[in-house]
Amino acid sequence: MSDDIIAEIRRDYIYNLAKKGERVDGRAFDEYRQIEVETRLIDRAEGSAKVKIGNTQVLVGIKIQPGEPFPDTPDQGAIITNVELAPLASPSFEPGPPDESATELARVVDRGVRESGAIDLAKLCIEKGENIWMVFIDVYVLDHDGNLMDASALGAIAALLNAELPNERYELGKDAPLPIDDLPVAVTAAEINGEIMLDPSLDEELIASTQLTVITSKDGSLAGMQKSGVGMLTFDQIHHIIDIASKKAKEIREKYLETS
Amino acid sequence: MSDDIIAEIRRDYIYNLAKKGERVDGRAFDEYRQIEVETRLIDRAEGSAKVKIGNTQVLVGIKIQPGEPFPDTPDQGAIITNVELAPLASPSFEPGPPDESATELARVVDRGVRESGAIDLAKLCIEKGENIWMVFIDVYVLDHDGNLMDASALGAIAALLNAELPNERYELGKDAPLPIDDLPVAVTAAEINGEIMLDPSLDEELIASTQLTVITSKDGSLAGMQKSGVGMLTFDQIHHIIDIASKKAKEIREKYLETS
Amino acid sequence: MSDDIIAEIRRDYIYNLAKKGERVDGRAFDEYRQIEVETRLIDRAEGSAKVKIGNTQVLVGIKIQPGEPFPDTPDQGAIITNVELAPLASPSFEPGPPDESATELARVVDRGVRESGAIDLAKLCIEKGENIWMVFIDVYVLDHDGNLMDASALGAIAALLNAELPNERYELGKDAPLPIDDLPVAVTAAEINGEIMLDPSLDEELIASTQLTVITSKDGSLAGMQKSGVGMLTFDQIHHIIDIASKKAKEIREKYLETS
Amino acid sequence: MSDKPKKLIEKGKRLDGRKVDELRPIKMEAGVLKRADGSCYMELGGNKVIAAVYGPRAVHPRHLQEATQVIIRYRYDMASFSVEDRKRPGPDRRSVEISKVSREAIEPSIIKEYFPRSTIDIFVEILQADAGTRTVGINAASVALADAGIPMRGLVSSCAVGKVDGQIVLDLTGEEDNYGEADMPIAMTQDGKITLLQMDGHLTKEEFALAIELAKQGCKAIYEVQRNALVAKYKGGSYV
Amino acid sequence: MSDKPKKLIEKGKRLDGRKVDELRPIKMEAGVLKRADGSCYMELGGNKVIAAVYGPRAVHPRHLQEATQVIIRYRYDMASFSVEDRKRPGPDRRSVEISKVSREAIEPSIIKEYFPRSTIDIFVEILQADAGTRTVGINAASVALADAGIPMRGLVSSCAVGKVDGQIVLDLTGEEDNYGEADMPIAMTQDGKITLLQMDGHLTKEEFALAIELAKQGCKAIYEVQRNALVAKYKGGSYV
Amino acid sequence: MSDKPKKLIEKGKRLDGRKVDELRPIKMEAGVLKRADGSCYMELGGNKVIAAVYGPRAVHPRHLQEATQVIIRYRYDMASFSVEDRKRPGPDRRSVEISKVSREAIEPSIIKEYFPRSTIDIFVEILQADAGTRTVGINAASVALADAGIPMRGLVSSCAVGKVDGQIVLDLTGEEDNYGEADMPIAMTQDGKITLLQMDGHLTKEEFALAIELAKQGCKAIYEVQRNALVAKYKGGSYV
Repeated sequence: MSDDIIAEIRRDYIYNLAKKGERVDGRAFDEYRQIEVETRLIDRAEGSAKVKIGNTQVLVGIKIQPGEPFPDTPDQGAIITNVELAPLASPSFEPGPPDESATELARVVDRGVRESGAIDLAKLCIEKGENIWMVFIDVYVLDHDGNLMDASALGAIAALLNAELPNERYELGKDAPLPIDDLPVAVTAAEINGEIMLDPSLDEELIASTQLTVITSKDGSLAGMQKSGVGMLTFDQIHHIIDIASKKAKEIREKYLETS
Repeated sequence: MSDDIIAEIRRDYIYNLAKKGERVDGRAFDEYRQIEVETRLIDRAEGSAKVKIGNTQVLVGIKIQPGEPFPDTPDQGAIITNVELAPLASPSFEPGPPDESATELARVVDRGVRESGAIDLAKLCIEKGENIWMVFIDVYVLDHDGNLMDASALGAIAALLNAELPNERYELGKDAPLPIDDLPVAVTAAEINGEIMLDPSLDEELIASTQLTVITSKDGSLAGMQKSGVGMLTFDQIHHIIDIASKKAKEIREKYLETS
Repeated sequence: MSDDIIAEIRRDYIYNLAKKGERVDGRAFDEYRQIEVETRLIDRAEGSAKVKIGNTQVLVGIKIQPGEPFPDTPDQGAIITNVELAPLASPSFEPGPPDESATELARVVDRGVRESGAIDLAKLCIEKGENIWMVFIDVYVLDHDGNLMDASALGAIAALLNAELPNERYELGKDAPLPIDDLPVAVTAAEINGEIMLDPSLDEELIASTQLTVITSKDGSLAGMQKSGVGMLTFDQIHHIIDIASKKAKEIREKYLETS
Repeated sequence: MSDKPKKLIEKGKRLDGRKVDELRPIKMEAGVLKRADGSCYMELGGNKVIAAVYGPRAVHPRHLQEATQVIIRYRYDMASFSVEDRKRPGPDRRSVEISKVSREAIEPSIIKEYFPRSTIDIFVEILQADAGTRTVGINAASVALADAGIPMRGLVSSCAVGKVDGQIVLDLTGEEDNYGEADMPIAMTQDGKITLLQMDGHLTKEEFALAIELAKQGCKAIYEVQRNALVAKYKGGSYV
Repeated sequence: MSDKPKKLIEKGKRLDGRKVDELRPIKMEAGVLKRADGSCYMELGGNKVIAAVYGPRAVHPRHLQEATQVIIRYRYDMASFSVEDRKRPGPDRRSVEISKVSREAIEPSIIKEYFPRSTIDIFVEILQADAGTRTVGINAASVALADAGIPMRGLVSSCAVGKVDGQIVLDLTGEEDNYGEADMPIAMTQDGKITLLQMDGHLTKEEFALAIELAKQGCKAIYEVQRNALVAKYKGGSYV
Repeated sequence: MSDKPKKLIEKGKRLDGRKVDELRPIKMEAGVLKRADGSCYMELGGNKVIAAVYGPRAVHPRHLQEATQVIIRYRYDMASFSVEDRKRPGPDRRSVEISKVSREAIEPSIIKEYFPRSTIDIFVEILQADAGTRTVGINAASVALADAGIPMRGLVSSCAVGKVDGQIVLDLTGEEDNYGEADMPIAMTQDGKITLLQMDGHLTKEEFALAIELAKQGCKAIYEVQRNALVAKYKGGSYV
């Protein structure tokens, strides 16, 4: 009961701030919290990255091993993306199979890498119809303070960027970097009381009516979108989100991915 | 609580009718509701049939694909029958793994096809010990108004009758009909207040003390039986059920299976 | 509520007895209940044994079949140990996947056989990298009156002792006994009110603060240990348990394993 | 699976020497487990089966209770080593169906109104299987219920009949089941009402009539064994 | 999967003869199931989909209830035989995600405050799949809700747009989806607010603007069909 | 797995240069997570482990509550990329057992009577594994409990001892564990009571006595690190 009252007070407070063009933590509507990207933390993994966005923290590990191709793509490697909402990250995460939010998160990150063409899957074929590289992208959410989507997507591409094909281990020549063709970046906006804010914190997510994630390619084109959450968006809101999201994606890409 | 009272009133009503030789919907004890059979509805399936018995509605799809034989029958095809009590069919069906009723239903339909010898399994061997045809019979219950057993069994055999072995897809020659040797028909009787009624509606099923399903072959012999539900039957009742069930099976077979 | 009161009374009673150096069933602290071992009860199994310790009763069956080796041990057979706390054995056992107690039990029995080197796994290789013997040790607990650990471990080794490699069935020559190198015996002690008692009955287990299982080899060396249960042990208690456990293990080995 | 023998019945004798209307050797003992409220061990030929009963006991959570009668639960389970090829532990579709029809075979004999809001749990473990396990399980379960002191209208007795080499026979072996023409497990109450009836294979109506008469005889013989096991419980006895 | 055809659009015509802004043939009927509180069958090209609604009904256990509004549940499921290679029955990751976004697409149209402590269950079964199943499911579900008499702010209409051979097209077929450059399912309310928006592939901002305008047209056409199906319900009609 | 090296200990030095009674390099930091009530990150050689504590918090459903004391839950989990061959996410038999013995190692240090009807959840995630993960998890969990302000009787410290090349050594590496003769993880309270004791392999009684003395030294050294991490929390610090 008292939880509900606190939730209502928080909602009113954030709503009123939004009307004045302000956010709880003082950010501008199109401003991200501080981003930190660290790579190569896990020696056992073929690639890894830890991403912090404010207090949100995810660790992404890439494992690469040979396997059989899917029947309908005999000459292409495979990407398998998995998100673990580890129970240490939030009081509301429970041990057990992924719920619908974790599943959505994994599938959006997966499509962001796969459908955007970030990895040249044809180069991950070892022997057509017989043997391919399977690239496992495993996202472990360690601390959840909102916007897991952008943190996970950024962690995935950052980890892939430092991943190596373990050719030596399987007597296939020298280790080599993964063939990365694009650097898709996801930017998420929340709609709160008619206002659009980037990088929602957990407090903001809880009261947002809906969110829209926009994934942008190096060439500025849209490489994926996902509306998430009950709630509606007008056409104008969508065009506005796409506008600011593609600008922000460019900044993030230049600062955190193209320097490494 | 009020549910219980309504259930009790309904029970008394049907009991009293039964004493007078009558049923709720005016049918005779050995009369079926209207049966409709439509076939070839699902192009993606190798065979299909929709069966309605009154308001009860099931859709059966047959998928056929090559697979490995079971170790103890290296020269025989395999039949795998599955029943989905889709939650759209009844307020009491829940999403999830099959419960004991769905399992029993699937296994009786399966044995009705397999043990009756309806399909010549030896002709479904592609290469002994290596490769056989696996015939998947998938029953989706869409609307449940009683007597799922007869509807499912009739749908299964009707769908098998129009199924084609997809030889071309696997470069094994021309497509060919499934080798059907028999046309087993299931007829279910319910025991209510000492009376025996064929094709119980859901209302009747809920108050029946027990049911007996009798599967009959083209030659009039018994090809399967299953008593289902707590409750007892006398020897006389069983003999009576077998008598009327085999007559009714002949009618159904002639009308819905031997014309197609 | 009244369950709690009974539990408390029982606890007080056993505690007070312990102070006087006595146990509920009159045994000495280092005395086992009566042990019975029967073998070769299950013709379908390659080996079997039923062990009773007092009212505790477990049935162990050994199944042996060919299979692929694990990648990291291409020239060694495999041991797979499983414990079923069958719901008929106790009002507190539920049908379903093994809980943490059953899992711990299985893993301790497994390590007791595997890590002690009781079976020469190299002799269970049929063809290096291709084909090995897989030895399934399945423990079914039939009646649970405490000390399942010792009963299960004794049943496992007794069943292995009479197990035969089914060479004939797979056309690999004549059947032959399993290559047994050691006869590890598990002895479990419970700590109750500062006192150490061997072979705790269920009543004693329920109030014990913790238990220690010590597995001893034929040559008297320690071949495994597992502390189980919340609670602490002093160094002196541990040394004392090891002392009496290794003596008792020798007695049990001579009486129940080296005669068969 | 070995090849089918030429003849399963020769000069009125079956491969194990039995006549067509003869049961395999039976061993039965009540009260073999300490923790269970009732229990029974039974052998029938190569079948070795143990049944345990717990209850009546309270149902949790409460919304699963029934206000006017006890809930009966029945779990038939095969031990992994009970069959030739190791069976993965736990329920499969076959055991789910058998648990259902076995419960329905047993339930009519229990006076359910005595224990509203409670449950009686029946657990049957097949330690070794040799055709007819469900019927052995029902026989043992019925005795275990009596051993637990559950109020009953009488015992339920069960056996299988079938058709082998064209003849109607009692109590099929595994070989007869595999190569025979029909298999029909039946259970009935003391006063001859059918509580289990399943049939696979092919029977004419006349054969069915013969088969069901043979089943009556079989169940009658089984009933005597059940009764004796309950009587013997008060004198001691040994099992396995 | 067969090889990619050389051209998916030739002289403004697509492989199935449609223009770039044309929907596939549609069939829709409300009230096709007896047990469900509301139901709807819909065909769109090769898609065959049935939706059923149950509720509002009470939530058990009680701690799952919401005090001030109804809980909406949505289950999208593909029949095993709905696709080329048999699909294992039951939910997979794809259907879990589609169920979530479909529920979120439908939920804004329902007046949820009317039924606190209750649930409305929407079940969508894909009987045959041919690209765009989630949009067909949403259309059918919206009509089924109306058929069930659930108080709504209006219908939700849904269709997919995409990019094929460099052109923005309405309502992609399976082939166009596989070999096209982008696929974008959309749903909107009667008054033009977006409730579903997903996109895979590549679109420039200008293409996106074109696509969303085309989607508006598509949804408008779908809306007419939905309305007609509800009107027709009171005159009879046939399905499949 | 690579082949066994000829010697694991040469002239008193182990392959990584350590003496037989020396721990691997340690790094430890408390309070590394924002959402958790308490947390701790620990490195020991190649092990990288993070522990989080939530609670005390209410137990649902209510029938799982204990009237007089808090319920402790402990989940040990290995990240899929923490080991050489990718591990399927989620619990397996190994992690179920380790969770149980780890909980039992930690539980005696918690004053459980303070929070009846509540639960304390301890989550340990192995980010990178290099032998001894359960002991690292216990050390980190104990610090995370203190960081969460849970009332405790003291810290629990844990390390492994074992036998390698015939010698008793402290804190085995993966290689020493694989090719050694015995592995024995131990945990103890500040006042020297044993709360975790497992052993695999072979030890004489004399070797065991030596091993347990070495474990005492190891736990003492670990305890100092744990203490320092808690002190450092109030001065800031960096991790990874």
